[in-house]
Amino acid sequence: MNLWKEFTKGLVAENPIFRLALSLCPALAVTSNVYNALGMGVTVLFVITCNNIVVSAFRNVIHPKVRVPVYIMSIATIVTVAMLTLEAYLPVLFRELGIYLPLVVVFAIILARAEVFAAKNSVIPSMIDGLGMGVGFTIGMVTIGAIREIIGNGSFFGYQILGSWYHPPLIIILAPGGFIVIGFIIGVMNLNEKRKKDKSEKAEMAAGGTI
Amino acid sequence: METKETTANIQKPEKLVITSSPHVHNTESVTKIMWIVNLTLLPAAIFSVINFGLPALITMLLCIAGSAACEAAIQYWRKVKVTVSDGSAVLTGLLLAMCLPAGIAWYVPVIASVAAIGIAKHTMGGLGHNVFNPAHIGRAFVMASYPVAMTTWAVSRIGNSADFAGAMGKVADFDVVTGATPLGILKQQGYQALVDSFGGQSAMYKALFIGNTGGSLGETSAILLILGGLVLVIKKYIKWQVPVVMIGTVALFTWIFGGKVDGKLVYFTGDPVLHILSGGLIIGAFFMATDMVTTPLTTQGQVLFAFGCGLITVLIRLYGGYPEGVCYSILLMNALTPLIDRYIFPKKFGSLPEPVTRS
Amino acid sequence: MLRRIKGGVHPHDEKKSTDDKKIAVLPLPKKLFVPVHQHIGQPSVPVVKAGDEVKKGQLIAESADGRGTPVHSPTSGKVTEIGNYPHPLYGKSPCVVIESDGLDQWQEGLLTDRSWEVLSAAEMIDIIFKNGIVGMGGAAFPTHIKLSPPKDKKIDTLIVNAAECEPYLTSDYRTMIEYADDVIKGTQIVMKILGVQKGFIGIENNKPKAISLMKEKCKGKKIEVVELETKYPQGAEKMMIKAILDKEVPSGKLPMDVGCAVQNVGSLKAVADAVEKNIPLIERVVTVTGRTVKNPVNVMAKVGTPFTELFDFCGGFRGANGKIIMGGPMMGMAQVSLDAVVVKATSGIVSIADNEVDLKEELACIRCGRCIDVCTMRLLPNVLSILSEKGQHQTAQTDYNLMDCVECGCCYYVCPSRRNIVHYIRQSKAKNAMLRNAIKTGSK
Amino acid sequence: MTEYFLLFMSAAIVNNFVLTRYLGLCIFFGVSKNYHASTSMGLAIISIITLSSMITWVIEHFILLPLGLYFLKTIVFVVVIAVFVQLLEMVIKKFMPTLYNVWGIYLLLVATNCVILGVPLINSEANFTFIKSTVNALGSGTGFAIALILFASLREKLQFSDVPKSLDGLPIAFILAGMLALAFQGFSGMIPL
Repeated sequence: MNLWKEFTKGLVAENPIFRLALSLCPALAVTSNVYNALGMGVTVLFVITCNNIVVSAFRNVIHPKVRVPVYIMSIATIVTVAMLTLEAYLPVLFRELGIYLPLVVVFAIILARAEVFAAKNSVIPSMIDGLGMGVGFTIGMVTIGAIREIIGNGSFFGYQILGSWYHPPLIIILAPGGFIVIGFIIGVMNLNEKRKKDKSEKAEMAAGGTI
Repeated sequence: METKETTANIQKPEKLVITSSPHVHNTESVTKIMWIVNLTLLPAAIFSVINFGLPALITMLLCIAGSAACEAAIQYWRKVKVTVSDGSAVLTGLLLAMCLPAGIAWYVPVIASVAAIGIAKHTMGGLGHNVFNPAHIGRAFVMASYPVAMTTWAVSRIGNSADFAGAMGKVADFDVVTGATPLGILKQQGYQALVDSFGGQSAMYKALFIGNTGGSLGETSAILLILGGLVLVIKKYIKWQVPVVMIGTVALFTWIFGGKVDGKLVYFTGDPVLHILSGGLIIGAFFMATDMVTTPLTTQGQVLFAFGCGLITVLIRLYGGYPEGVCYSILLMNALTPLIDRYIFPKKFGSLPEPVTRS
Repeated sequence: MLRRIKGGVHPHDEKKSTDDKKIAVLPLPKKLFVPVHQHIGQPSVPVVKAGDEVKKGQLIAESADGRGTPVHSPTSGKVTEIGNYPHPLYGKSPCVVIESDGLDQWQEGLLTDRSWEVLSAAEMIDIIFKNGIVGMGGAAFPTHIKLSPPKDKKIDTLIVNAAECEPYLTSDYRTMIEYADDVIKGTQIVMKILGVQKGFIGIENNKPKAISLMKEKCKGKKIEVVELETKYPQGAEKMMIKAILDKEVPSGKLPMDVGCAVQNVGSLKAVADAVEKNIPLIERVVTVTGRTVKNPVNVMAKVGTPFTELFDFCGGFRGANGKIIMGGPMMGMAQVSLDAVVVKATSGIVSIADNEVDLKEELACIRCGRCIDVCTMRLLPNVLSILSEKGQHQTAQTDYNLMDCVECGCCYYVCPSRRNIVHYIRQSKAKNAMLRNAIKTGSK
Repeated sequence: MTEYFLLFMSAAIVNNFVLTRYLGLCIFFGVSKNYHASTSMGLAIISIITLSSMITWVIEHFILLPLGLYFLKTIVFVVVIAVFVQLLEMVIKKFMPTLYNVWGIYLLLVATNCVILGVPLINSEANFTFIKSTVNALGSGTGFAIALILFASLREKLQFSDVPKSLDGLPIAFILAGMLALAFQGFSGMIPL
């Protein structure tokens, strides 16, 4: 099994936010600045990887009928650990993420990876899969966070990068702006994909023409 | 009877157009409708320039140019026919300008027009496909983005100068004196303060009716907007029920719930005239709630729509965080439009009386 | 009191150029191309062959299944061939080509002089069938079928459709003015056949002369003349019933389901001729008009006369033609060539000038709702057109009453986006019919 | 009474779950393609959210707090809700098969969802009384249902639109939600809580 492939599929091709449209709530709620987005991304990365390892390790022990409750228990435990850690070491971030932190438990992406991948694969690929998905999630979060923070606040990681000439439209960091920004990001991704497809189709047509 | 020796010798037409019936059409077209609506808005627009001076004109031009340019750019990029000349983008720009304060910083109208045309209209596929009123999306977009700039109102020149001619002389004056809108004063300081600021109730009504008060470009002159709206009603471009119901609803509910004595609600003591004449109600009722694309299809549906607009307007004006709610009320009812259309439609012919015979 | 329907449109009626013109008689054409397919349903079968001599009024084609109508020779002469020639409705269709001998000689046994009052209903229906009478308002539905309703349908009212709501056309109007007695007689005959006690003649108020004439002629005859507001499509059967009796024919049902029969003025004149004089339906009044026609006329034209002859009679054209339409401009059929011929359903031929033809680009629906306001069937035409555009023909039928559309064309007439909604609806209907056939044949 | 009414309206409209708090978006975007599905889903959400917030309140105040197990809140809530929904599903399947046919799949979809877990957590954070928790849950559920049904009807209308290819599907749904949220901004500040 190609581990590198398992890792990279989560980055773009099966990106949890833009492609699978899972875990949309945090993608909107905590991406009004890059810092929070990164914090949430890393938390999810941690949870998803740990959970994949746990599920995969016990996959032969768990009775299929009770698997979902067991997965939830496992996720909830890991999330609680992560929460207590954050509360102790990064209290500001903990407060900023607020209710969305315990809600990591019910992020569809985590349960989905456990069900789709970890329950059927051995520990190492499951871990890699979790890492890939987690990194993909984090990349997505940071992308959205960066775009929203730069446009909506003129800053990046809290540093004012655009001068005073720039009058940021506040709405981008509010709820409506969040929806619209994500919509356009996915739109641009679709456009890119279509271009690539058109190109390859054209190439194929050209190749077909010469034969 | 005589037999003709030869068959007909007329010149046969070289080409005939073949289409399926019908073969005749009246003279209406989308382009005509849009430009006529633009024209009916023109008196109020000109008045706002007289009232607020050159900054109003600049805001208006920025909005119109921004909308038209944005539409042209998107259509050029999408490789579809550029339809700026049909007047719908210009109308959006003009309506948008009517919702903005005069002399607002240049980037606000530009961003608003891009939001109106780029986000509200063309993401859905252009004219006829949009779900929300583009001009109002543009306004709500900048309202949330630049709350301070959007609530810094220019003060009427006519109201401050002794006479109309004096105001005309000041049109070219660039300085914008800022003040509050009647509804803003009402929200923050109460009814009595508002009446005092005009120096009496009848003076207030007169000022509101003619339009020499503060506010956004299209919020001021009730009379010119009503005249424009009447033209549309007479030309049957809009249905009279819509503005009547919307304004009536606002009047009714503000009369019932709008009155406060010593900070306590007393029923049936509100001032409906104030609420009708101030803010964007008139322009909203005649020009926005009647927008064909984003309102229900049937007359009954449109009446329901207008009632909802009136109700939400009153809710926001009396209890909401914003002094003015017409814009949001129309957007919210736009969102309800598909639901209204789903449940209110004409009953097909022959379904009213029970069939006389059953086979 | 003026009666009217809700909805509908009021196009400029354009009747001025012909409404005062007496019905002229067309010179006998040299060749007549008589289509054997002249009614809704299966084409009739020719009973003559090339080389046969025929007399005026002689049977030349017979109904194949008894449900169609026979066709008669419009003049005397020789059958030269039976071949495919342009038909105004069905493209190319089999025609009996008759070369006129110029004598215009009647077949023996016709031109009788009998009184309708002595004949029984069954006899009269048989006469009407044998003389090939169809609805002459445009639908060409065989009259004898319309006059023999199933036993369980009780018909109590006859409505004479004299609305002529289509713009340009004046053939019914002239028929009423010049053959008033025949029309009334036809009405009485049909009333007797159906056994009804009450007759109405619905005339739009842009024909005041016809109204006063008919009122005078109808005195003491159990026939009431009803004045209608001028409005299209009031001449549609269901609308006529709605306007006069305020009854709505349920969807998918026929006028007989609300106890009504509706007959066109021209058909009634033909009925009177057939019953009293035993004259088959071989000629009819045709309005030839339009802005490019030099001298617009009402003309008594024989079935099978090529349009070229008619336009020749009018002195030809002035200016460039855009469309030639058989029937009125709202529901008529645009013609491919001028070689098409007059059929029993040809109420008029209208030319539309080149600069009148509206070929503006179709835009997206802007949901203005005008089509809904004018739709007399109370449908949502714009939604139907969008569904058709998006290929959701089935949804249109199940959820939006596609099949109730009568294709009157009011929706297109008022559409500011110039969407040819009727065309979209026809496409949907055709697609659904194809699908039904596919299912039927598939299940067999 | 007014207090409860305001709380309800606040949860349902002013601080709408989806449009201002970004909760339940997966369902919001997932189910809203079909109008009828969205109405069923809306009803399912309202009932489950209310019942589960009642149960969790009881557990929190009678078990977790007295035993000092507050830090286990998340785990306990999740498990309790999951078990409860599972039970509810079984009961409905057994006794109301017709209802199950309409609702069944939605019940399971709802079981692990941020809306259902979010409301008890918000209640617990705000330290609401039992009645207030229930009202808040009812309001939140209603708000979610309103947004969902509105959104579904809007998306069905969009099927007739000529949306650019690259924006078709999820992107336009997001943009539409953004505009809907923009419209809901009009209610902001209406009920100061």
